Amino acid sequence: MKNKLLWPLLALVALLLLNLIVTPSFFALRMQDGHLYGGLVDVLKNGAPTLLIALGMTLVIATRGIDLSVGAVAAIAGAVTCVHIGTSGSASTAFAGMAIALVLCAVLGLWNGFLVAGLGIQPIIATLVLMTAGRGVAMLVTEGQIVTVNNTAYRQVGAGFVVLPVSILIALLVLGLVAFVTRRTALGMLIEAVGVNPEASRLAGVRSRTIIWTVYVFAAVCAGIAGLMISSNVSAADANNAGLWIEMDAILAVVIGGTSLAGGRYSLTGTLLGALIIQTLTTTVYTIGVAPEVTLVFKAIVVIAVCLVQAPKARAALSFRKVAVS
Amino acid sequence: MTTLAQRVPSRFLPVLATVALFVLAFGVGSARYDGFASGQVIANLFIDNAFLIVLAAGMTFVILSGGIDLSVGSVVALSTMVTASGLQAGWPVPLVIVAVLLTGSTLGLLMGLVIHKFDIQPFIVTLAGMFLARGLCFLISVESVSIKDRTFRDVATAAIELPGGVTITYNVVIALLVVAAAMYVLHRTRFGRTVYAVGGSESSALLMGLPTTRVKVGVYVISGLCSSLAGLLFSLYMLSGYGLHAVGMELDAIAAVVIGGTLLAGGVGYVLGGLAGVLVLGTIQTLISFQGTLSSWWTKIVIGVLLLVFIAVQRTIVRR
Amino acid sequence: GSGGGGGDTGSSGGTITMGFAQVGAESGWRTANTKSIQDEAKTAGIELKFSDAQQKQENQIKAIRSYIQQKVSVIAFSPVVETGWDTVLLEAKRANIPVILTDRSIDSDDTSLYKTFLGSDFVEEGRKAGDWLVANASGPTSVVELQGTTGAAPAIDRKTGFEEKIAAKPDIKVVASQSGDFTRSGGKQVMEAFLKSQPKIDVVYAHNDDMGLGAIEAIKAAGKVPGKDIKIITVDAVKDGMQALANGEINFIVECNPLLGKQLMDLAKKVVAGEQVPERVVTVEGTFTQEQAKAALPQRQY
Amino acid sequence: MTESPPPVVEMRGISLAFPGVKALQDVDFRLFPGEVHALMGENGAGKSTLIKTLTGVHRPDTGQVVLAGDDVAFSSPGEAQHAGISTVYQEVNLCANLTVAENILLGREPRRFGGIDFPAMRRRAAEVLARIGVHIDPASSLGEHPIAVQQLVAIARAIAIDCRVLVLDEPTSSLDAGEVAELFRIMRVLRDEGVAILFVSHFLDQVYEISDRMTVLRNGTLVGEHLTADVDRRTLIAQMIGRDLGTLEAIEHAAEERQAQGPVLVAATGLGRRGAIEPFDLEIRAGQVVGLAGLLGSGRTELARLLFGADRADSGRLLVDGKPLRLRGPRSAIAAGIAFSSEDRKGEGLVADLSIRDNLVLAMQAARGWTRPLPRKTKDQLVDKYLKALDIRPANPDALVRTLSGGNQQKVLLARWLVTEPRLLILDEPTRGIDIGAKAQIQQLVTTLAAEGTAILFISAELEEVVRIADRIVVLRDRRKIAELDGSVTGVDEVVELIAGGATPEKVVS
Ligand SMILES: Nc1ncnc2c1ncn2[C@@H]1O[C@H](COP(=O)(O)OP(=O)(O)OP(=O)(O)O)[C@@H](O)[C@H]1O
Ligand SMILES: Nc1ncnc2c1ncn2[C@@H]1O[C@H](COP(=O)(O)OP(=O)(O)OP(=O)(O)O)[C@@H](O)[C@H]1O
Ligand SMILES: [Mg+2]
Ligand SMILES: [Mg+2]
Repeated sequence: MKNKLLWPLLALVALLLLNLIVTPSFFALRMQDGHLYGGLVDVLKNGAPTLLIALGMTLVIATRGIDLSVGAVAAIAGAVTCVHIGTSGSASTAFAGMAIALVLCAVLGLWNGFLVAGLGIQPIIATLVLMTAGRGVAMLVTEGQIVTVNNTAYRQVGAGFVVLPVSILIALLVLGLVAFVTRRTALGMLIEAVGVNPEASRLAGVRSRTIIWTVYVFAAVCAGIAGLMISSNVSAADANNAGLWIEMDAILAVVIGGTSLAGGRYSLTGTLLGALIIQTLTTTVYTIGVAPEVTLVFKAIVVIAVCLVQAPKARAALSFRKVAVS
Repeated sequence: MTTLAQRVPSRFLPVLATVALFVLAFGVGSARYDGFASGQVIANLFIDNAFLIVLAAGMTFVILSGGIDLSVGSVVALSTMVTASGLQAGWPVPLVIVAVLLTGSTLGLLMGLVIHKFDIQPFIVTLAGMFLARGLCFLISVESVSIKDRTFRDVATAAIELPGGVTITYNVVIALLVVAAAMYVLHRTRFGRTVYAVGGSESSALLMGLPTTRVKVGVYVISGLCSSLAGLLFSLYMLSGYGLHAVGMELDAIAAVVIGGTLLAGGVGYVLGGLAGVLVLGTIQTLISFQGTLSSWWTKIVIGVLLLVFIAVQRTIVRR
Repeated sequence: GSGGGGGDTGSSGGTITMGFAQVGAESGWRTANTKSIQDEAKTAGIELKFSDAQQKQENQIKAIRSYIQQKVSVIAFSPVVETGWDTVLLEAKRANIPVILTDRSIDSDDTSLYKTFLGSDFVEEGRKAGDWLVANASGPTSVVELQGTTGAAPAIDRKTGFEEKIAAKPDIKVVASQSGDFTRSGGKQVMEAFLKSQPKIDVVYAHNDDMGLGAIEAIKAAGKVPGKDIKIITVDAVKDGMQALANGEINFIVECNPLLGKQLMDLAKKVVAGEQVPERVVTVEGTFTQEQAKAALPQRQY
Repeated sequence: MTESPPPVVEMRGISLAFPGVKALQDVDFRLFPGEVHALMGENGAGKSTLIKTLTGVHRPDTGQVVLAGDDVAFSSPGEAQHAGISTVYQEVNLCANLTVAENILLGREPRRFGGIDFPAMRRRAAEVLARIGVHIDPASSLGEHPIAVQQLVAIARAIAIDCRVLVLDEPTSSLDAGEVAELFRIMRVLRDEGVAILFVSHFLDQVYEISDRMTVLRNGTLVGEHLTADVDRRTLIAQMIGRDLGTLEAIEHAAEERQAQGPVLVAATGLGRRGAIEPFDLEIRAGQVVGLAGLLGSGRTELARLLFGADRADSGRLLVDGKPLRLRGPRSAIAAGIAFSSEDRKGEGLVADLSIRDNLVLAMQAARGWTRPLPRKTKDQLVDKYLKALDIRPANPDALVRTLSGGNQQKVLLARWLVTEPRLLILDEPTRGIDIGAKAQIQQLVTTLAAEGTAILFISAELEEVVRIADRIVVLRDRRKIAELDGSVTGVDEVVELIAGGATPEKVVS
């Protein structure tokens, strides 16, 4: 397992080095107004929402599912909170708004879980419903406008700093929490069992439905927190664009991290690396000045390169060595 | 005979359920809106979705084999771009068509080879393919390019009269031919049956001595070919090439296929299901535009709700 | 009410039915545009069939086709892209339904496909932004550009117009240009990266207010003062942008007016009545400096 | 089959290592035309691996494969098949989503006008199936059939082509006597036509009945090659396990002692499910072993699944400890102390991508819920205990179950349920693919468990086993319970007669 993560890690390092070569100051860190400031910090800060969503997605994918609705859920969370805050500047209003939003997200997760585990609808279609309708709901909440707020407490979630960006601290906290919960309880093993062989798990008495329900709720709550970060980062809720296509980034992060879309074994650390790789890639495009019209080609090449170095078969073919048996 | 009667429905149930729902939705539309119950509305459903029908047919192959192809929307865009800029540069129409179809199939072939030879998940490879194809569009031109070629325009605007005053376009004919061809290949040829086998269990198919490599790569070539053909139809439909055409169309295609009862895990499903799925999505849109009073957000919500109603009802019918 | 419909007016007797195919609701600007059209239709007594194309041209075409099917009296729409409208507009022409373009024209040799075009000129907006910079820049000036969605018409045209004007002054250089997808987060992320990779930034030119607002956040986070250390030019003049302009965080905004409703309804009535209308109706649009913004802000509707 | 013809297959110095396991070390193997050659060895000895090396699934690290005088290195099973090697692999490797006919003929379908000729295909499939005495609808989907039927379909696929080498890896593990006889008849016909047949089975009776020669593997090494007539069972077993143990005695004495039985634990009255099994009555007492006998498709598995709640009953009721129990699914059954080890270990039993440890504790952990994980130490103790008790190899708790040999997988599945210490243990073909040593152990285990008060429902295609172990034998035919016999006084013949015979009056002995 550890060995498997070596390659994504190398890919990440290579990308960062590319930045260093083009922009020598990329790794430079300085303290400014009591917090760290620099290119790496930006990668962490901006990567936090993708990371969070990818964490939720990892568990969903481990059960053989997929959740396309996370982007819409993120938009709803931001919209609800900003509309609740309105013109208020008070911290308590902000917290109340966020609490309402997250509870709502949990409900949306329950809904996805109901469609998948209750009605037995294929996850991709089940969550497509919320992906479409959810964005409509977010726009309904904001009436199609970008709702701007001016609330210092709310700003902290996405743009605040406690030396490091608050957003990455939150994301890492959630990562730690999930890692702890899935390893220290039997949840991780049961999720994998359900993902690898649902029928065998059912006959072994595993509560597959509850587990599926749990992961969708978790994914939705993660998406909610990510939505708060996205909206808080610019102090505004943009129902239409917040979290647009982030589900694709999140799935990509999970897959780059070595988790198979066919379900089963998953790696949270892999997902962390995957999310960082994706964010670094985006930042790289901006920093090294790739022209917008070639951005996509550049991304395509990097993604394939990252995958090729990871694939044992490709490495074997490239180095003309027989696959080593250790 | 009774066994036949019992078996056929259970296998075709998802497709039949989708078709039944489509008919039902159409009935509701006719009852509610003036002018809905006309042959032309049905014909328009085909005219407006011909490219999606072709995409869904190609996607069916990939999904049946247990894979997924996210690149199709971008390949459609790339095809429109190649068509438009080729024609603008004065290439003859047949050359343009060949170039487009070759581009699509080659991309499919490359993706298939990478997926198979290096054992990388289809999701990533085709996502990279999606980036690449759209990126290539922008490399050709960031602006949209009009198609002014006479032949193209004539074909695009030609109307084929059907009995009852209903007209369709050549696109529809091509799309239906593609569906027929896809059905033939999937159900009547060794390749097609092997697609099902690989989707059912790849390791078993391998141990059964079936040519899994050919199939696993082949489905992506077919999907690439279908995407570029869909791109040609799209060029005819839009008479323009543009890098932002068909954004997110891969999701529509996947959704149509899955709504039609095909299992994303592979091995189970029919091309006709994909066709029915496209018609369902099209009907939802038609219903909404006939309603004509929905705000942007209610449009999204209603699309979601109608989608839910369709799949939930279909699910209950299939489960019995 | 309208003066009496043409012979081809739809089934609903005397009243005019308009089919309007909107692009989507991708920005606050668009939402304001939609709202204006819906409100004015009500005021003018025109029955409005509205559809949202979710940013997809093919959906717009489908909607137009369904309007033809429903025999509306007039069709209006904002084409996202210039190209690709001939087929469906030909169908409308065959069905004798007049067409009005709003917001943007189409690229067709056959001008008989539509009656008139009502809307702004994106290239002109870029030129206005360029003019202001040329007039206000002194010495070598490094500009960073926040582009709209790659390939989108406003992005291409606002870039073109701007470049056309600043070419006059070799001192002014666009040192970096990147797409921020017309969104605040996009603008902020790109600006953050620019602030680290560019040694000197004097001016930000953003293709819309939202990206400019995002850039302001990034500039503040870098410990600089937006509007002073780094000057900001944007396009649109939505309310949040005007507020920032009034606050001195933005230096100049080129207006792009979404409130086309009233003009559109007037044109529609004329077209349906068979009256002659000009082929091109330009919307009245201005520019705002910080002082003008302070004055105009209280009356802004969107 | 004597000296004259050269071997059709010759494997020389084959070695193959998997991470952590040397599966084959310098193995030589010869297969002659016109012989049935048994490949013998304990679970995990390397039989299946040797076969897969022959057919191009694995590439050997060293050594060469010679087919009819030519060096070959197949890179896929397809190539081997083209070269005339037809194989039935150990686990059923067919596509459940296709029809029976397609599974038999895929890759060589009859064609007409360039397309597949389905009517002709169904006809051909029906013919091939008829050859081995199976009469099912070739157009039915494979997944509808029980594992034994699937095994027969796999055999049908293998004999549907003209081949010069036929490889059968434990083809008989789920079959009952009738099917085995049919298979052997076909094998003899093919052998007489000059086909070389490689046969793997843990049933010594079958091996002695059909094979001409045998090769014995132990721990991945070759330990002997004999004419079947030259070795007796004792020597063979000694060679396979590497020790001379009283294994045979153990088997023969497995079920001598019968204990006094406890109170009625589970009682079903009128329990049934339409299309699966007709309503039946059944009582199982604590400490009692109830055997289920019946032909393929007689409904044994269905009966077991109803008791476990894997399928919902649509009539009748179930009493546990005299109290009615509504089974809403396996969970409620497990909560009531019922365990069910499925015959389909690949599909319904194991979680192939998880480790031995996780598979072992899965049922127990599921019963506790995810919030109460088994402490690491308890887990390790349990795993340790059962790895030893059932002699699971490799004894590495972290090995993925997918990489285990068939027999060892079966042991893991059994262990999973033993861990839960059930009150009623339903064993559907628990000895499928298990070698004789382990089989004796398992039978011993069943007796011991019964002696300790566990009720056991025992299903096996091997009638002798059922008769030997069971206190009572329930006989099923055509999805109906037709008789209940006293196990201690019943012989195999009597049961066979009941199973096969016409209308036998219901007779119940308690
Ligand atoms: N893919 C694999 N990865 C790792 N180890 C493997 C793999 N396949 C087989 N092995 C190991 O190779 C050894 C031989 O296994 P094999 O399946 O050949 O045994 P077998 O003789 O067929 O046993 P059985 O009678 O139980 O089927 C076992 O120890 C098994 O764990
Ligand atoms: N003679 C037969 N040969 C092959 N399959 C049969 C035969 N008769 C019935 N079947 C199939 O057997 C299935 C019922 O199997 P069931 O699981 O009840 O059998 P079983 O008694 O448990 O046998 P096994 O223990 O081998 O699984 C049905 O799907 C039916 O199609
Ligand atoms: Mg084996
Ligand atoms: Mg059975």
